[in-house]
Amino acid sequence: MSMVFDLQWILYTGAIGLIAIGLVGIIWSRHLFRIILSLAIAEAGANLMLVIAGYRLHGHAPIMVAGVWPEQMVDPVPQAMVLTAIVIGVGIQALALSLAIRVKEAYHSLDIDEIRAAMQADIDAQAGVTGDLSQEEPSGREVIGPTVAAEEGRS
Amino acid sequence: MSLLDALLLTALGTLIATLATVRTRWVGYVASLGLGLQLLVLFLLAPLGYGAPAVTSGLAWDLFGQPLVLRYDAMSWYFALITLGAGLVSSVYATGAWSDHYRAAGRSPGWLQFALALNVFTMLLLLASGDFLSLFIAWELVSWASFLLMALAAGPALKWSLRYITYATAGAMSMLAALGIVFHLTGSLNYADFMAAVDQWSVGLITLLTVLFGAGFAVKMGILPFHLWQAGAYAETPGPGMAFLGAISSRMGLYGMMLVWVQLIGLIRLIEVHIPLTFLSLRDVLMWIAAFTIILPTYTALKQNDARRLLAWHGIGQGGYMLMGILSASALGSAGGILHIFNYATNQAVLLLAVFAVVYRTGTADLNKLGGLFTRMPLTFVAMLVGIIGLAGIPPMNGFVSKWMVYRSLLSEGMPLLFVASVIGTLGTILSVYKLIHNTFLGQLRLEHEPVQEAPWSMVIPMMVLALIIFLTGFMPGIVLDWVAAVQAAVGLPVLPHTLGGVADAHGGLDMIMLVLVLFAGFGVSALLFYATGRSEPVHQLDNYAGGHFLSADVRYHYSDHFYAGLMHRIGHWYRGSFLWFESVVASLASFLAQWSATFYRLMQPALPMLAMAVIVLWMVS
Amino acid sequence: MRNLTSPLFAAGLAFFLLVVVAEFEPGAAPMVVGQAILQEAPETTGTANIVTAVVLGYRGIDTLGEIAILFTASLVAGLVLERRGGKRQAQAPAGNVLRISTQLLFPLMLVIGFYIILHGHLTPGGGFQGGVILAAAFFLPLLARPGIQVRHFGLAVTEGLAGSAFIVIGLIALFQGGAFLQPLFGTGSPGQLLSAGSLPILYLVLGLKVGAELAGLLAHLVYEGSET
Amino acid sequence: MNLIALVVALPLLGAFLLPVGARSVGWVGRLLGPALLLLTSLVVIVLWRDSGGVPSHIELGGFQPPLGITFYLDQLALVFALATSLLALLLWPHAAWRDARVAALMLLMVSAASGMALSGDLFNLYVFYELVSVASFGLVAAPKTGAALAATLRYVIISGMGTVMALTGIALIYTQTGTLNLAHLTLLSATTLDNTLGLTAFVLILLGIGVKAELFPVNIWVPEVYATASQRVSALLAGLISKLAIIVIIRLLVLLFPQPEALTLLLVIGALGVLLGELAAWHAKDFERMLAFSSIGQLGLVLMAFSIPGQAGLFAGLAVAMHHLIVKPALFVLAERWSGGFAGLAGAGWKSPWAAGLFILFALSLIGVPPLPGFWAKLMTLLGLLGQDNWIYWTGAGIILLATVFEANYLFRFGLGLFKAGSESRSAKVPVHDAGSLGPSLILGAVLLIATVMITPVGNWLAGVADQLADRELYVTTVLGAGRELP
Repeated sequence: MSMVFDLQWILYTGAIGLIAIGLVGIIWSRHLFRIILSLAIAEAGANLMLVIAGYRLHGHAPIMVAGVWPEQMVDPVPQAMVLTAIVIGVGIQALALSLAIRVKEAYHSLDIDEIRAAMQADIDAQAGVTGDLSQEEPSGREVIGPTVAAEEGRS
Repeated sequence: MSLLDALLLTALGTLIATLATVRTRWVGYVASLGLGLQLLVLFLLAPLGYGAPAVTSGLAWDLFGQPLVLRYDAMSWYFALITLGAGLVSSVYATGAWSDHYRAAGRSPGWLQFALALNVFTMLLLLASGDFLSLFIAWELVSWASFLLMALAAGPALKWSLRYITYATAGAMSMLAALGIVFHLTGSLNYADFMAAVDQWSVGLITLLTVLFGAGFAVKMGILPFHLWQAGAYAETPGPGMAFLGAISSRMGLYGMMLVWVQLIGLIRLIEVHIPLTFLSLRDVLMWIAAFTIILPTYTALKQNDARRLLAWHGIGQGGYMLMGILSASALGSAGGILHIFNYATNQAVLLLAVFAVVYRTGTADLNKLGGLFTRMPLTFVAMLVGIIGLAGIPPMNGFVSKWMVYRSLLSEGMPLLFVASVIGTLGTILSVYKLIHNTFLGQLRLEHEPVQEAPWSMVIPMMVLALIIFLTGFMPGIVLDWVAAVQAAVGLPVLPHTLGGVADAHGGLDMIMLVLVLFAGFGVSALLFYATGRSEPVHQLDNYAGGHFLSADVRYHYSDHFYAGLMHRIGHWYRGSFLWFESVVASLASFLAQWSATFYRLMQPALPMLAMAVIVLWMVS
Repeated sequence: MRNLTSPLFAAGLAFFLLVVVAEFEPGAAPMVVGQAILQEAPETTGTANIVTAVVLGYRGIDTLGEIAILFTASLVAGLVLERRGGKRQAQAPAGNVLRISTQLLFPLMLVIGFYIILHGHLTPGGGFQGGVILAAAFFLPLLARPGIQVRHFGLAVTEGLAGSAFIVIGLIALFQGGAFLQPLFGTGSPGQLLSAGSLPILYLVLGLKVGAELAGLLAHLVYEGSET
Repeated sequence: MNLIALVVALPLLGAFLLPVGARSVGWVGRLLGPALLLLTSLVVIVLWRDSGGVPSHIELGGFQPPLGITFYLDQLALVFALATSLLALLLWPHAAWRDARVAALMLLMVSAASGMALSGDLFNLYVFYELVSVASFGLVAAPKTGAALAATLRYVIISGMGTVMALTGIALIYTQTGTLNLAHLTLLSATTLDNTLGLTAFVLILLGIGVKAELFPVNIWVPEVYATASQRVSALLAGLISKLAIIVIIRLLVLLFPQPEALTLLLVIGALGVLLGELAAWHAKDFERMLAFSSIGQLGLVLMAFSIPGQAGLFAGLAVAMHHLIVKPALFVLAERWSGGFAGLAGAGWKSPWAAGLFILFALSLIGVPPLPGFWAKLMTLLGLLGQDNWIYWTGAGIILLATVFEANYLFRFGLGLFKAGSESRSAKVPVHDAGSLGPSLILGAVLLIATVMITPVGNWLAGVADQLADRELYVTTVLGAGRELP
């Protein structure tokens, strides 16, 4: 590992840092809106990483003008990719936000844990089963087969 | 096309014909006819039973470079004979009056016949398997075919068959593991390659393969500790189906053991394997397992109050005798074990058919609700009497021969403790079969059974045929011993010298013809004395008194509840249900893990995937 | 659970970051395909802006997928947010400053948007950037007069037809014996407004589609999403 | 061969036009989608016949491979493109007949799924993957109940994280190689990706795309989404989309990441998926979630099969995957009428014997009962795993065997429960299957039985597909040509 702190190195660290911040935010937050924002930050980090991949120190924009040779330009491919990635990210965020709006209406909460609990209860009720983790009805019973009546099966 | 092809194709044809007629009334005749045809073809193959070289099927084909071989040798023929015999008898029994009864109860006799034919077909296929792959395929087919037969009755049978299939799948997976290991080691699944390689393998490997294959077969046999499914699952199977399953289905496990342990690995290798820290060899351990399989289920049978369950539990114990005999590796003992397969099948079949004849007439198999039927169903009584004499191992029936051979070999091979264990088992057998016949046929007839009549002919004839076979093969065991000797030769066991009357041995053989003649001479003398003195006088069973009171028909004096109360007072507290406890421990543990997994999916945040990723990457980088 | 895993995870991630960064060679990443495209693109596509050549030419199918994603997102947002019946509450209009400056800005933004779209093959910019500006232009009136009715059908027609035009142009190339999405109409002379064959047309439909979709998305979020 | 682009383009065109067209002409919305799917299936079949099984490639936009995007058409890609169209046709959701937007989402998903099967470009794969994701969000949210929306939201968040990871992985690869074309990457991988960084990129892509493939740590969305979405959508996601994601992962693995550690990673993740999935399925008390967990387990099995080194592993993995591709959608279709808890379904089998029979057939094949195809797939997997001289692989085999016991138990607890005599009042409410609701299952069941009978030709064909998949040289020479000078 080289200890040269050149620009490239710092940029990569920054991009990965953004990803890390975003991912930690997704985990740490319980508030839905913060989670979605953290997702946006993480996506920004990933996009940054992509665009750095094509960057050259002192490079020129990849546009043909007089006096700039292709050898001096930066890589155009990551730029095209990052354009795509950004648009995809926007789409997903818009989707998440519109879902969040409706979920808030359905469960009157933006706390992801409360939403999850309410959702599980909904699913269980719809399937007509009692809570999956009920302590009153241990699931171990009758899983192998019948429990044999005391006098007939003992050996 | 060889005769073996003809046999398998006939079986397949029977299956298809049964399926085609499954909703009609003559499905039973179709099935019986088909099974009869199969038996006929098997008789054409009879030279196999006397040691002719193995017959290979032309149906073999390649799957992914692995040839599937089908072939019959003496052992296959012997087992196939019992299978087809039991199948035919059950099918005939299920055809006549019984099927009307069954249909009236809202069930479909057609599906029962189909399930029977399917069982027979898959078993014939299993017996034909000539390599590990076809062995496993046929094994699974047999398992699921008997599952179908068990589940047919619906109701409580569903739960028991679920239990069975869980055990059976566990066993099959164990076999599959062994299969994979064999393939890894030899690069093929042929028996020949296996036998060529087995000599170089280490003791640990031999033990592993013995146990993995054995566990699969042991589940089917109901060998301890895999026996818990069997009694209930069999008892809930519809009548003739249970007779078939009880007579032969479990023995497919024994076939597998003989094939893998005896023929392929060789008992010598098992004897060479010493279990560390003990003075036992692997073979000894297996024999002790067999001994406990004799004792525990037999004494469990003693406590049953349902005739079907009593016989089913009992059947588990009898498997132990066969296994013990075969594992003794001597000519006499192994012949006894192999012979007992035949004898037991006939005994168990006739007993179950008799029990279901009683059920047919009275509607119950509860031993506390029967009694005194001797006067109403004398032929059924005779059939059952023959069966229990055979099962208990008393001359002149065939059960005596095989048990005598096993005992004698245990003694002569120097295994007195095992001998004691099996004698204890036999004691339990005698006690429990006595309970069966006493509570059913002897004693006082219940009022509601006054109008009961003898079972219909369609049911009596199969019983009588079986009873005759039991007596004949007891009188002249040499008939069967010929086949047994061929089996011994086929699997590489020492061959027993035998005569038509029994065992030829310089140090005291067995001549059943002589013995039976002497016995009957004794009977004749006693009868002569009995009738000549003229001291007896027949009386009505209510022309009697007890405790100073005259009896009337509405007073119950038939002693059946708490049978063997005195004995139970002594040994009752030894019944601990340890295996049930063990099973429930395993189930609870699995349940705990399952709950944990479900919770994982229910409660987990997206955090965990991230954490997992970080951990995985760290692990890989470092 | 969360309190336990978060610090653990953060530590794991930090370590991961260090390891990854330590693996990097100092200096720039290799420029393999990019260099080849830089050399070749002006002749094969006739664009001065090489990024445009990549977006519409070399990676045209990516762009098609991308607008499909945007289209899907707006479709799903509409599906999720759509409310049957129920009138929306009228909201108070915005202040004078906003309303008047909106009216001033609207034509300007339209012009800028179309300029950026149409010069996408020459200068920085293109369909996406211009499309976003167009969307903003149509979105401004919504901010100024919140009660205004959005004509979703018009937007749907625009985005549907624009998207189809993109594919149809691609299919024309395919059925003329070329490959799907192959640029048509020659290259022209790079640097001219009318150059680069069909790429400016693609960028135009792209811009319209992106504009319509983003406007529709925003309108959905503003109206259908508002609490009642 | 260029016509294969129609498989992607036509459904996309249809999807763009549907929301507009359906408003003006009502029947367009109802018929356009299935008609397009029929057309694309025909295109694939014709092209497949013409190809004669030899792989080829097309250049989108007419740009030469390492520069432009290519589609790679080997048998695997074609069979999945075909399966996509056919399964979507078979499982065309009821909602799609009524709502043109749902139909459009289906078309979008089909288009992107075919693109995923065909694409030969790393970033293009990612784009199609995202399109599949977004379309599937819409499809699973379509019931619009609170639970469905909440489940979708959680699904979106997990997928979003996956996106970030996959994108980071792609960026890492690009920084090392400077190219995105898979064939070109294959050439460069030996020198540039055979290191820790390459492995990290693989892990990131694995976890990213693994969200759709229901891989162990990132599959927590599965049970809740399948329980709330419409069963046909669940069928498509569990049956088709998950397999496509796995195929993409495997293609990347074969071409780009020759590290043995990657295989071990697959094995471990797969084993955990099998174990947790099957255990949780054993615990489940309603049909949909049982199927969802079972699907997690089965995909773990697929992954374990693919972790076997060499062609044998690819063969086994493809076999397990194709088997599950047929069986799981059929089971989900059965769940349409038999939705909900086990208790409510007691005795349902008496009322719909055909449905019960189909369930038992599929259950037997899932467990791996010979001679059904599931047995051969499982056997190949086990022989492959036990064939490695490595304790991890042996442990994996043990886990599969153990899980099979659980599988047999829970599948037949359900199957036998169908024949439990329910009380009269309850069985009166038991839903009954009719020909319409059984149709897709019957067709898939017939396919399964045909495969059972023709197991040898099917197996040989699959082995050929696996050979093509394993052949890196073939991929490179097909796409880049032999001896061409590359940048």
